[in-house]
Amino acid sequence: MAKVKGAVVVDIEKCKGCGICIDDCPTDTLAFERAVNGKGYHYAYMKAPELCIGCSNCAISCPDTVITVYRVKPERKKTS
Amino acid sequence: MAKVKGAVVVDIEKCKGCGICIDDCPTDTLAFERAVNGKGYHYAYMKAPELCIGCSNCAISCPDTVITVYRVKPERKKTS
Amino acid sequence: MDVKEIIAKGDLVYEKTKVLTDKEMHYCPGCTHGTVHKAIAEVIEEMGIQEKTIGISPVGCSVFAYEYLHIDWQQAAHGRAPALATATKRLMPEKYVFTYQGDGDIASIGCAEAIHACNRGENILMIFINNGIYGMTGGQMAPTTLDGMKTATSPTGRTVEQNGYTLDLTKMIAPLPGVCYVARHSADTAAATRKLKRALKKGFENSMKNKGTSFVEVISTCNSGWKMSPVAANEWMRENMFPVFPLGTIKDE
Amino acid sequence: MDVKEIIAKGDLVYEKTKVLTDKEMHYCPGCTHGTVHKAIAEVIEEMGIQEKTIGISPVGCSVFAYEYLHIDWQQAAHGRAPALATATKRLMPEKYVFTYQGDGDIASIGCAEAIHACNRGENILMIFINNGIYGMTGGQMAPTTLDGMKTATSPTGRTVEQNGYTLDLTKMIAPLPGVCYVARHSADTAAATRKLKRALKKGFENSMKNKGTSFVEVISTCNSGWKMSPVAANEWMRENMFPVFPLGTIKDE
Amino acid sequence: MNEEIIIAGFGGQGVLSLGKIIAYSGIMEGKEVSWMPSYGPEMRGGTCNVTVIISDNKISSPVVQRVDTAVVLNQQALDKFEEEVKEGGTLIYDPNGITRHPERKDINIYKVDAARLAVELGNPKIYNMIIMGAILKARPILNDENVELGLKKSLPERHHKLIPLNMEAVKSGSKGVEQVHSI
Amino acid sequence: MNEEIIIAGFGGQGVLSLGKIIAYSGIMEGKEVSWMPSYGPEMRGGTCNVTVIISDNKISSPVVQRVDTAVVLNQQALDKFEEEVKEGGTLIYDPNGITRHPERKDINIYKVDAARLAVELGNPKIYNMIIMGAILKARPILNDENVELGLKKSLPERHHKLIPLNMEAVKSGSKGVEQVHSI
Amino acid sequence: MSDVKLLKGNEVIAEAAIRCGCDGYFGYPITPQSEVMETLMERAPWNTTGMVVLQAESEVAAINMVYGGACCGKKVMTSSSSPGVSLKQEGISYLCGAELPCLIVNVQRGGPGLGTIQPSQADYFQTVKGGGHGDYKLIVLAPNSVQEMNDFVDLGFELSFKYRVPAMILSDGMIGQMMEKVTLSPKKPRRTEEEIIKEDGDWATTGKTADREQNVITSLALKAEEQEATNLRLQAKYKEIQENEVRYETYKADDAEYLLVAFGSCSRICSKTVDTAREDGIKLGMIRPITLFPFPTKQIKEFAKQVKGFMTVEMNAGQMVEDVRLAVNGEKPVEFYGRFGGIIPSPEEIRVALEKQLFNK
Amino acid sequence: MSDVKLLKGNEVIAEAAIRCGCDGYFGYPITPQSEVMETLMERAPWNTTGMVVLQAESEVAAINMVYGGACCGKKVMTSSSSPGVSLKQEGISYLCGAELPCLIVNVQRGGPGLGTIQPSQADYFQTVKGGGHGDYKLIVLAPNSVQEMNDFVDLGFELSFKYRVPAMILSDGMIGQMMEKVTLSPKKPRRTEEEIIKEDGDWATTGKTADREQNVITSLALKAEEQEATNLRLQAKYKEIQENEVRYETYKADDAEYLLVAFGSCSRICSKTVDTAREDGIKLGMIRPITLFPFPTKQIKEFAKQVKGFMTVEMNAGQMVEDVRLAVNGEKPVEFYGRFGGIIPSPEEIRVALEKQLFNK
Ligand SMILES: Cc1ncc(C[n+]2csc(CCOP(=O)(O)OP(=O)(O)O)c2C)c(N)n1
Ligand SMILES: Cc1ncc(C[n+]2csc(CCOP(=O)(O)OP(=O)(O)O)c2C)c(N)n1
Ligand code: SF4
Ligand code: SF4
Ligand code: SF4
Ligand code: SF4
Ligand code: SF4
Ligand code: SF4
Ligand SMILES: [Mg+2]
Ligand SMILES: [Mg+2]
Repeated sequence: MAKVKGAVVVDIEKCKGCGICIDDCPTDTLAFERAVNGKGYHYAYMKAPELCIGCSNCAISCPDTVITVYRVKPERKKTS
Repeated sequence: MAKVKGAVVVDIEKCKGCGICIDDCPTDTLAFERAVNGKGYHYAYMKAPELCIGCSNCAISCPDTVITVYRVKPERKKTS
Repeated sequence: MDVKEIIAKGDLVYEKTKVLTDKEMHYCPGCTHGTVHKAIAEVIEEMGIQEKTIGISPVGCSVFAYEYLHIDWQQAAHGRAPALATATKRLMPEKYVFTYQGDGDIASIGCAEAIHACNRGENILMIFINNGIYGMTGGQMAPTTLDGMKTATSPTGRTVEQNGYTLDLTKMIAPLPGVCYVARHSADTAAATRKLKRALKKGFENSMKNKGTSFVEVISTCNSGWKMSPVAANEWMRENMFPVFPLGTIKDE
Repeated sequence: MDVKEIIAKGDLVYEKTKVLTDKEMHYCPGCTHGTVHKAIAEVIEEMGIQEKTIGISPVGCSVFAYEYLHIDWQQAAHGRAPALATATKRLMPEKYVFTYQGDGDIASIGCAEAIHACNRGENILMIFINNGIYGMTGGQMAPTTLDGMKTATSPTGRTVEQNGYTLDLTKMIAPLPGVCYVARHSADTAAATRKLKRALKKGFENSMKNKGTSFVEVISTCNSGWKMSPVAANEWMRENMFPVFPLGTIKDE
Repeated sequence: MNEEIIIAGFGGQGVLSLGKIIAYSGIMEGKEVSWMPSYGPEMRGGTCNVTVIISDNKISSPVVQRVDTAVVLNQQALDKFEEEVKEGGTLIYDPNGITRHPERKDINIYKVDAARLAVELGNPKIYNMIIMGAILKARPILNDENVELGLKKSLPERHHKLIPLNMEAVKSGSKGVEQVHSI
Repeated sequence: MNEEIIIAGFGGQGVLSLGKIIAYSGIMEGKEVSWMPSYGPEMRGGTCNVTVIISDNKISSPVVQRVDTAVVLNQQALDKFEEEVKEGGTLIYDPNGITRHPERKDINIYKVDAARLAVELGNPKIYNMIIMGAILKARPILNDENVELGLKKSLPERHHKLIPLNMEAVKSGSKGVEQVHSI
Repeated sequence: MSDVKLLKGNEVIAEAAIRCGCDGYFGYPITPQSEVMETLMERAPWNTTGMVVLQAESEVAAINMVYGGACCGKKVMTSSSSPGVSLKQEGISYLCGAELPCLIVNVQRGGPGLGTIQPSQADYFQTVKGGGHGDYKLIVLAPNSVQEMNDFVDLGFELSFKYRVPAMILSDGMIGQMMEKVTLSPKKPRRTEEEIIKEDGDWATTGKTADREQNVITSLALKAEEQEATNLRLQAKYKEIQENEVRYETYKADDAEYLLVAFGSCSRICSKTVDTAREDGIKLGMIRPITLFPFPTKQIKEFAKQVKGFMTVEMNAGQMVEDVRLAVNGEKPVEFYGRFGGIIPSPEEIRVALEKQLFNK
Repeated sequence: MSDVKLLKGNEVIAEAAIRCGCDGYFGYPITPQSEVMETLMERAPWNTTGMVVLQAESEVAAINMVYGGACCGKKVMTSSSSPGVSLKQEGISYLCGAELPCLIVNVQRGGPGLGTIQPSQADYFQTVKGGGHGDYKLIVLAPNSVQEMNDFVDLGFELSFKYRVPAMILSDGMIGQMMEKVTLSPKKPRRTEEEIIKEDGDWATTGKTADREQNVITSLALKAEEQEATNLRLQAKYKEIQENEVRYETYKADDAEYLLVAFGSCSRICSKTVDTAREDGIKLGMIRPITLFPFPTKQIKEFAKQVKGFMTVEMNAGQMVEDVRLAVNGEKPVEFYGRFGGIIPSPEEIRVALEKQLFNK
């Protein structure tokens, strides 16, 4: 079975750089960005986008709910 | 063994006629007096003094602690 | 040998302890408060701790406990006796400090203070007079009122739907690690009162051994509030309250 | 397929529920309050009860919960949320009523109100955020603070001698007959949060079935108060709090 | 007309409800009335009392220092309230259990052995209506019909069948009361 | 002399203790001082500020509407306090993370890249003493000895060994600060 | 005549609550007011009007239940007596801060502390000046008869909802315990949710329907500016209330040379003093503030032109007298006579005090 | 100079408590005064003086712990801020009724309700008139500097023990949170039981020894006569306090034509207004009541002869102004200027208010 592929969008300006999402991602997709956002936080970003499986863990565990998750299902992938 | 003999003194004016002592006497020594005291209560008295064994139950269970108990011990009785 | 002779010649085997004052108790005839006062007074006398005992009286019929027990007393606001006792014992650790509280006082308005004193393990003795009703204010429902029981604020009988469940505070606090000793007694008979005295004594002793909080509940009557004769109230209590609040030692550590 | 493509062409599988407002939460980075808010909001959305849900917020960091959850809210005095909820639910039985309280709020000052609401079996959901500290006021000790834990009012670590024992309120209320459902969860991972959501849902459902009080405790972090990074706080919680406050369903009747 | 009455006795003697019936009867006469109990912590068997005022005019205070009529039903009540009767006023008492009888010479004194009369009527519950009869005889300030109306008003519907018995008790009290001192 | 200073930045930047050191240094100069923090619910990373006043005279209010000197250490602080500097006053800022730089023309503006300097000195904890150095350069109201004394007073005994390092940081700040606008 | 009943003041509070469509009562027993809840429990209105009656675990819980009920736009109330009302102070301050309507009854007894259960008026300051924290006011109604115990329940709710300011009936053990003739109000149904919205606006927490924003009841404002805005709004309301809602009563005051000022129980005693003084040819009158806030300041000020002096009579150490002095502002002497701790002054002793403190001075 | 420290007002309360031999502190966290307990916990005086420090489960518990400790004749205290102090009102009334000495600190914040945590003076009425039930008074000290936060702890205890009336330090978030120079008091040891008896008499509940009768601390009197006796005793004490313990301060008042009246924080701001007005040749002065009860009524009355008018400046809607008006009794205008909800007025706006309300009128 083909692997699910996912992607997340972090609302950078709203991210507080707490790292909870990074910790909770099963695939180590995420990391802190070196740069800081307007609030001075090192926000989360997809360091290894290829690893994301779109499981939504990061989004669910993000206390500030600033992550949106997308996923391409295997069957869809086939068609594409 | 000779039976212990007892006697109680009820402070009549302080008795509230609740009947707890009467209920708790193991020998049915006590009863309510027909007459009332100054407060209007039928106070407790030794209706059957011969039955009293000086066990102090009445005195201990009296909520107002108005009973004093005396007892003659068997050996004493012998001497008398 | 007749009565007079026995009195004259016999041994005095029971008289009122000197720790009780000569004041006439204001309690209704047959009220359990009187018996428990006596039990406490006798324990204080037997332990020889009259000079070192501080009582904290509640708001409730026993608000006047200080009139009857000849020791130093603090009269607390409704429900707050455990707070007073906490400060008193901590500031004077060499003293025996006990609270004396009704069920309305300890289980309703003073629930938080009671639980927190127990949880802190204050080295005090808490005496809880559970007569299932608010005696002093004229017989209103208490948290400990039995289901179906009629009171001034449950005139057709307490219902779970409106008033919730009969609260067993003692069961609730017993598991707390701060509490070293929990016992439930009654004072309806001399035998029961003798047992109660042993429990109270243990409580006082624990408090000086810094073992934590000792908690003694006395299942009691309020014949006035229940609208029964004193003797009938005792019977009703044995029949109806003992099953809900079973007597015995619940914890002894 | 690269990220942009997935976003453009893929399915949206997770986005913020509309029951959460767009306001930026004032909570510290990584604070559990945010995650629990989300969980509640999602349950409300999934159950379709936004129009019928009334939240009661406490005094504590979550005093501003009303800024984030787009439902009607009452902001209670410190510790009194269960009293507000009692009246609200009894006056509007067709509504879903829940309280949201911190550990200082519910286990310290509001202990009596919490216990009595539970004992009456009010048909409400009580959510108890236990982060072992007073977050809002700057990290003072709570009744739930672990033994040895350093806080602003136990700077060298909480001691039993001075402060008594860590209070397990949930364990205390679970046996009450008025309480139908008691569960303890966390919100440190997505997995935990999913479980928490199921518990919250059950609580809401119970309240409409008039089964009594549902009580859901969330073992939480206060990384600010604990002076740790958010991730370290989660780890500390798992290592130190879970053993004292074990997760799981404690009662389900 | 302005009659200030105090009724005092044990809790169980129906003192408060007697006061209420008197007050209701006063209303039936078209008067202003007030009824003010002593209140305090519960104490069964303790003495309680009620002050009833019936007046042509608005009543200022429902409590008064001195009364026109005192109805005392036990020793404590007698000891306390004998003094509070105004000069020329009336004292009514039940001699049952009384060891020190009233001594004042400047008031009218009536005695009614209501406890005994109640036993005779076979119902201790109507004790207080016997007292009512005694009051009406000693101080005829209310007429009988209004008393019956007052009784009706103060009793719950389900007890209305007891009214005849009560009115009989009133009669018995009126008949049984005797004046032991008059000024 | 009457100098009103506000220092504002993130909680972790040592804003409050910097204020305290300045105030203590003022005391060492024999001045009256006051120190007033913004206070509120805990919010890590939130902006906090402290107002310090050093004066020859008794200080009436420890909070002021407008200040002589504003020291701003993040964007939020800059946005909020640039306006509050009195005409002719002084603004000192750390450009790190700043996207909108100060714009006023009627005040003296200084810039100190304290974050970088702290890294250079190998200790992020002395960040606030670098700022101290910048302040002393821009507004030489305190002399160095008194600052050292003030530092000593405000540090617990066990940290006194860190004083030389701190004073070095002060020097580095004084050296590193640059005036970007003068009136 | 058939509608006239003989009832205790406390009982009447309960009857009036049911009749005026009260939605909920939350209380805790305390003498001398326990009959309020007892009567409600006896009447069991939950079977008839649907009114909720609940014995709370404490006064603190009770006032916070009132807060919760008031948030829902419901007519909710509590009653207590002095020590119990002290415990409610935080809750009362919250109710005021959140601008919630409700009715609180204080059947005062003597204090301070546990004190005595006899009648007193010693909670005037607590009630009128603010026993809780912050700048707030209650609408305070002081009944002096059992009839007014009836009337002020409905009036209290009405004013409270009109201004969204809690109303307090400041009664005492005498009015609470005594029976008098009373004509009970006609029965009104409880309001439906729609009626509440129509009459009072859509501010209550009844569930955020799709057609409106969320409703939030709170008294919190972290920023001082916001809090000041709240305070200013409250003060403006209080001013409006002061202008529109003053209620008072005079007795033989038109030609009076001296004026007694008394509220509640004391005003009844004073009326007797007035009568006997008049019999002796003394031109004594009385003014009785019915609303203690808003206080009849203007009216008393007006009388200051006419009379030679005032004397307030209170069952306390002198509390309302301050408001009378503030009204009179030095224009005429304002004396005080009081009894304490549960003692009700007699008309005669008031007369003596008048002679000593006012007439012969 | 070596003894001068830079400390927060709240910290100083804690330091002063330890130094003056305080026996026990019982508190509950609340902003803006949590540093009091935090500092005590940091100092851990139980290891040095033996002082007990306990975080209570609530403000209600805390004040009742104070009650218990005070019963023992100990120097005990609590501190809180406005909402927390409201919760203490029943306890405070009990303390007064039982005539117990103790110290209560209120670091006020804006209300009503949860309000704001910014400084306020809106609890003047609650503190001075009586937030609890019954006729009672507290000895109220209003510090306007960190130094006075130190000084008034000892003074508060001293006065409180002297009269057996609870003392209150009425401070606010500004004084509590700010740091200033302070000279801490010299250290006094805690008193032994014998010293307590020697200094204060043998009334405390320390155990009924054979040589004395039982000691009972209560505020209960079922009979109205007994309660009245208690009230009369209290009133007599308050009179004595009013006569002997008034403390106030004037600033450039000797030749003043106008007088500002302000307490606590506001008095600091006003002193600046006085200075700038004087620069402009306006004869403005200030009187600062230091004790709010006893209030410097006589002194203000005296000034009424000298000045053209008064203005009180308060961080509330106008509370102390009533006591000033009662003192001035209409002789001169008494104006009020206030800010609310946590806003501290500026010297400039006070000047503007003076111009508008007083000078140009
Ligand atoms: C704050 C406060 N609330 C209520 C009361 C009235 N009150 C006096 S005693 C009491 C309850 C007494 O019941 P309980 O504690 O069971 O004692 P009992 O009289 O039954 O022994 C109440 C509610 C009060 N004095 N103070
Ligand atoms: C009556 C009262 N007492 C104290 C406070 C101060 N206070 C605000 S929040 C809080 C405790 C918060 O702790 P918790 O309930 O655990 O919530 P958290 O902030 O940790 O989520 C306290 C004591 C208050 N606002 N009101
Ligand atoms: S969706 Fe899952 S895999 Fe992708 S970043 Fe988030 S947690 Fe990691
Ligand atoms: S969990 Fe949320 S706030 Fe925290 S770092 Fe990740 S995206 Fe940012
Ligand atoms: S002493 Fe014992 S036997 Fe004698 S009367 Fe008392 S209970 Fe009965
Ligand atoms: S128990 Fe005591 S009070 Fe009761 S009847 Fe017996 S002697 Fe009398
Ligand atoms: S009312 Fe009840 S508890 Fe109180 S004295 Fe009477 S019987 Fe005892
Ligand atoms: S202080 Fe603690 S509980 Fe409060 S927002 Fe910060 S992390 Fe959360
Ligand atoms: Mg009871
Ligand atoms: Mg917490």
